[in-house]
Amino acid sequence: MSQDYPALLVIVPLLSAFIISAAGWVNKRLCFPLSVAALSVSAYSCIGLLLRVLNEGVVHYRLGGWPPPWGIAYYVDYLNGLVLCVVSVAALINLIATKKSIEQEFPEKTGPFYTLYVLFVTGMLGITVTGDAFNLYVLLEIGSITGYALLAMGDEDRAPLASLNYLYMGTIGACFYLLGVGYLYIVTGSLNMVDIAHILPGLYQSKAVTAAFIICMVGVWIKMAFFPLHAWLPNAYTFAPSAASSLIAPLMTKVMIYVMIRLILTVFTPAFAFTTLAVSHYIVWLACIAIVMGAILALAQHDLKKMLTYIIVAEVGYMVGGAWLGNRAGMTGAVLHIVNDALMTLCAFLVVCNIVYKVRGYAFADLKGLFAKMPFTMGAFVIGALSIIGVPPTCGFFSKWYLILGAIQAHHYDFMVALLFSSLINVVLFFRVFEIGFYEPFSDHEGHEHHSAVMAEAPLSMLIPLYIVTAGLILAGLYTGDIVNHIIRFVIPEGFI
Amino acid sequence: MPWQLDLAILTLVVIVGIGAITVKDLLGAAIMFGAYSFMMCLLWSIMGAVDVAFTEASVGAGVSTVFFVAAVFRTTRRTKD
Amino acid sequence: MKITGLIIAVLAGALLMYATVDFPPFGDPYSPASMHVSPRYIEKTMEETDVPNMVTSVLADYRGYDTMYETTVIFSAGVACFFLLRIFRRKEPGERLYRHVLTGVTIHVKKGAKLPPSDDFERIDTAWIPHDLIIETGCRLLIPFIQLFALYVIAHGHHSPGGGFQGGVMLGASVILLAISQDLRTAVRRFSEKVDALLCAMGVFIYAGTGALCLLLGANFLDYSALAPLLHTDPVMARSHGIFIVEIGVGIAVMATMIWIYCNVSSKGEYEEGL
Amino acid sequence: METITSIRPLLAVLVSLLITPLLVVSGRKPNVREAWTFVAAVAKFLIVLSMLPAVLHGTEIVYTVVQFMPGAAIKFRVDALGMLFALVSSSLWIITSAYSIGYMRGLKEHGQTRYFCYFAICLSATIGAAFSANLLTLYLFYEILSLATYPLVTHHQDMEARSSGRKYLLYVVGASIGLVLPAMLICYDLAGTLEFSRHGILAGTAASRPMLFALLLMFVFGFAKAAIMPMHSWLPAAMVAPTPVSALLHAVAVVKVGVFSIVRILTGVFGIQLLSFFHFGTAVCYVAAFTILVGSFIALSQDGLKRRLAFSTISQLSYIVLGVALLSPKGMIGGMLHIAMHAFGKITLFFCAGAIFVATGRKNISEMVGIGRRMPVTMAAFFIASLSIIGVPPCGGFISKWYLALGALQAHQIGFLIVLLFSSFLNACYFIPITYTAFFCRPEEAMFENKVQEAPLFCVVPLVITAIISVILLFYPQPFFRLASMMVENITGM
Amino acid sequence: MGDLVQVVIAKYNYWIYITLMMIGLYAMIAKNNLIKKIVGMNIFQTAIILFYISIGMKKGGTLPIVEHGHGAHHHAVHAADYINPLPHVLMLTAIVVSVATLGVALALGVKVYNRYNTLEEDEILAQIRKK
Repeated sequence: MSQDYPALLVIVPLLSAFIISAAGWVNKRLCFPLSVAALSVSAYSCIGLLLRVLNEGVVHYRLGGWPPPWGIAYYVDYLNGLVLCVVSVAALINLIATKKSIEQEFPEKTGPFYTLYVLFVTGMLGITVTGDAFNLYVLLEIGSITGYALLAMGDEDRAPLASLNYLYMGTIGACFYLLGVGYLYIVTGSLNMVDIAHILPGLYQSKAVTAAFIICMVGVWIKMAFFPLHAWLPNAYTFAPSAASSLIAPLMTKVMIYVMIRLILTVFTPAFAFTTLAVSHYIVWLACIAIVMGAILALAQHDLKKMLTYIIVAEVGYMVGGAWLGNRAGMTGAVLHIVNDALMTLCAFLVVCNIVYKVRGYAFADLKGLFAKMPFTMGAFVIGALSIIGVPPTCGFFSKWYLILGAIQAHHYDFMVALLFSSLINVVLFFRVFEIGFYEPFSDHEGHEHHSAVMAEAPLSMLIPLYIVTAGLILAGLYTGDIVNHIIRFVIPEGFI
Repeated sequence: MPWQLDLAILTLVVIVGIGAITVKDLLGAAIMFGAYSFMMCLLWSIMGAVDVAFTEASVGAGVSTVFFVAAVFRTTRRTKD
Repeated sequence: MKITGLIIAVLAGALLMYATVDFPPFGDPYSPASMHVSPRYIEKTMEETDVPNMVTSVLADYRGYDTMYETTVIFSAGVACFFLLRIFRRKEPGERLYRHVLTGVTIHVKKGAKLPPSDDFERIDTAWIPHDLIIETGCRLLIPFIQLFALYVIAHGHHSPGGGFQGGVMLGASVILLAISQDLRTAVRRFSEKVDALLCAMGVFIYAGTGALCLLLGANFLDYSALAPLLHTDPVMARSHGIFIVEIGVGIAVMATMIWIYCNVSSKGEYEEGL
Repeated sequence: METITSIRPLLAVLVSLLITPLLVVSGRKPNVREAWTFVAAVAKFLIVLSMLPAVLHGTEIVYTVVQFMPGAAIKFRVDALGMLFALVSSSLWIITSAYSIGYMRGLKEHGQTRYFCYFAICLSATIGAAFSANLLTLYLFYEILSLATYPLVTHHQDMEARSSGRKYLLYVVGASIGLVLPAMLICYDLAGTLEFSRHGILAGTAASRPMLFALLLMFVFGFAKAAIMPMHSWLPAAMVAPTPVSALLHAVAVVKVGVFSIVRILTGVFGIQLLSFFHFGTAVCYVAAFTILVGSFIALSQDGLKRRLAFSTISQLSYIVLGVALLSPKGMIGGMLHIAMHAFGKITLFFCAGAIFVATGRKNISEMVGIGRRMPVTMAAFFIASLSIIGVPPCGGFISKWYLALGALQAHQIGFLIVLLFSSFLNACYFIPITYTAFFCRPEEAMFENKVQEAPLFCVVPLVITAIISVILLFYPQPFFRLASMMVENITGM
Repeated sequence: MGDLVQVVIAKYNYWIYITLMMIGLYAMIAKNNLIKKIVGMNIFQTAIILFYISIGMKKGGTLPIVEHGHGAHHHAVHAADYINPLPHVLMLTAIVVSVATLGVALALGVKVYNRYNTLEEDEILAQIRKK
């Protein structure tokens, strides 16, 4: 059983997706438990897989029984073991947390919604677990297509157009990635990541490899909304249904960051990425711009959700910059931030989900007196905000710690300044929200303003998962040492200063 | 396969492709796109990729075009560019 | 906007052009791409999978895992279109339209009024829906042959070009042709939405289920040779049969999805009046 | 110096943190709630006290909660300085809780449960900072304190509170994230550890002089709670808070944590040798001296009682910094003692201000002519406390200032001696008139009709106690004196 | 002249695919009409498919189907005789992906049109701004 974890963690949600879509035609109420069951199995096997990796090292799995490079092989090491756990657990928690809001927003389309939900998670898991460059593209498309559909069903006015723009950009990104794989294939003749990595060193000087690298990077950056290519993200996530945005916002960008790191570390080996083409400095500067611009644009927003989306843009800058600092601390920070940022974003968007569920809006004007109205939700929001700001002992502090440390060791003080700047901006952003929730009187539908608003808290089924995530924020912070020493340390290849 | 024919079709493909995105009528664009796909299919069968050509003929030139036509029928033919 | 588009396009083009310098010349039989991985597919396909058509064997066996997800992509596209467009509310029109089949006369029936029960009348959505005997009959005659050929393509994918996708698309196209030549309502009456959706799910399920079956039989996922005991053949033939099974699954899934997408797009999800 | 491992430091931190859920639960029943507060306060004090003998015997109590990376952990170490500070704040919490009961109920404030909860959290953070064994832990509790104080400062939830809350955050959190965090990381990059050591973290590292000086400035101004000019202006603004908050937080906890952090930085991170070698101490002394004088001058011109106290606080805090930065043993003893002495004196003054406000609703000094006749006890306590701040017998303030002066002499810094004396004179100038007009004015000038009486007992008793303590501290400065001198011996190795 | 022709033939496919891709890319970025963008998107994807197929091409290679299929197991098969099937397989996937994307894109386009009664992006944005 346990040797099949790599297959199970993708296959179970995949198969159950078809069952769910069939069940949707028979009885809608079956969909939710089926999805929960599927994702639980998947999460269970992800964790089991990570434990196996911790015990035995890298895990290989041959699909169809064909040896690589002829068949498609899974290649699970510490990096994607960790990311797999984050993705599956986050998806499961979000699924449970948003049940009510889904029922509220899609009374009659729960069947297809859950199908697409599970398929999206399948795509994300597949991207993370696969060791085959082309397989990654196919799964990327699954994740994208389901994502477009999920995001498009929100605000009737804006969501479809935003999602369509996302589709254009996303397709360009995916096609660029595919093209890069083609360039690799034409010079190496292989599609298996590890195999390519073995063949490449002879070809570092080839223009085709350089071009392949650039194209792949651009494609991945489009998908992760790295600053100059971020235009699709804010609208797409803002106008999306809250359940969908709280699913996609934490996972999509992080998984793409993972893909970037995988490309750097495994496919085109650090020697090529950092030494042969010396572009890392420019990319770090780009990341600085991304961080600063993300923070400033977030400052200009007038509703909570959009503000958060721009914060995501800034966070992407964190991770790209950290990964491209080219030293151990920076890479550690980037990988650690994948985990932490997934948790933080999930927490923040679940809060938005609760607010929308109760208040039916996420503009700043709708947040008045919310501390009195939904104290527990806002309590979780405060923790999440502190984590995004980077206040110890929440996890956000420690990834920032490693990133800044990496910046100092690489003498990229510009990156350090950018990080600190965005932290300060985050303080302003979130305390502005707190002030609105804390000072401004809650005005009910009759327009009566009174401070002591009647407490109208979200149902427990939404609060408990939210608090699990919040606890996760603090625990991830307290156990940073273990995560780094037992997992991330092995992610980074030897010889990496 | 004589390379002249190959070249000729390749050039034709480019022409049809440009036509597909420049014609000022969406229905026309859809049909042009169908033609483009068909050219492609021809090209690939020349290059020996029979399966791909087959698929492109049925999917690209066939169903995709029908989808386009259906969508245009449901929306509008008018376009400014 | 146009300028930026032009600049970006030109820049990207320049980059790609620049890279082509290091490509092996077009059609070089000894390029790395042809030397490293693919020879095994070409040389071993007969003895390992007993499928002469390498494309089919690679598609459904060596890289069958990709193909499963490719089918899943189609499936998710179908679900996505349904999720995006389908409108369930039945808006009852003020008057219903019936056409007398033989004469083609269109009858407007006010709300509440009844029509004498007979087969001579068929419900239509809009008065403009054409009623062209030649086209209808022609397509009716054509469709069975299309479907027959599609089935052949699926079945004969091992030895000749074609396989699940092509056949499935053609099956779907035949139903779409019906919907175009008559109207959507007719097509949906033959091939109801629910059946469509279930088939769509079932097709992919057959594929993934076959893989899972191999998993249950102790082999790796999608390792058809594990099916040998069930099929009472040697592992190689088992692979061949396994390929055939999944091709059928692909065919069903693709057919159903094509119809599903068409129905939703062409009727804005109302399942009325179609193209 | 032997060390023992014990969980007591963690308990001392957690006890008031764990009480908060109980406070929330019993929010409906005020008496139960306040009972819990008292339980927590006493428990905390006892735990701290239980560690005193060990510390006095020269042992250090250490406890590592969680290790993040080599050299950076959440770790507690109870040494003399931390113990001194912990004793002060935990003992004063008991008194303040009593006082705040009287104050809050006297004014029928809203959101009292919230108030007490955040109060408890603040105390946890204060004790945590006092016992922190490394820079990371110190930073952690410093941040928690800053954020937990925000709801207290803005307790009234009106526009004024909002604006001053903003100012508070801007200065305190902004400075700590913008200056302390990078400085800490640079330290970690240089030294590879953040553990405070008696020679200083940076002692052995190959850091250039300008680099070190930049670090020093980042730290000194980064810990903006110490209100060293120009980072001071949050403190007067934060006086919108209810008086007990001002009393405990702005006379004891918050500002003292700032000063405490700076003392830690000077002694534990840089180390005496390094500072004296590069003459950094003198630089800090100049900043402190500037703050002392300017603060006192501004205080002279303030009419609002609490604002005058605030500026007095600003200048008094710099006494501590000055004393330690003199780098002479006596000066350091004086500085550390001043933490305690000033705490007792200043909290009494704030209590009096609050009591007056509760009883009469007046905030400005110009409106308090003749108040002494109506509230003799309060004003008597006020007088004693002001003597303590000025630094004349029979009050504890005398000892600390005496040692500060000696320290200045010992360091051959006559200029700073003059600064100290002159500023004491200024203190007298802005404190004595208040008491004078309060007692000695002609009856027809008195601004109070007969019905004005003393504030409720809950308000009066605490301020009497603190006043008495600040007198006692002159004659019995132990154990504070012992702790301070131990710490100095430990640092200087003399 | 002759060698020039050779060079042209050697790289012509690649150049053409790049041209097509750029046409598609330009259409996706610069065109204002949503459906036009979708057409551009498909051209873009097809161009990449053309690129892959060109990779697989072999001079003197025949269709990737083993001749006289069964009963010929002993008959040795030389890789050089057959066109490389792998790119074909990948591109079958890519074609299907592109039609799936096309379906979703068209569905979204129809949805947008239902709401705004136009497919011109600038007009839609103008309507949004008016609100």
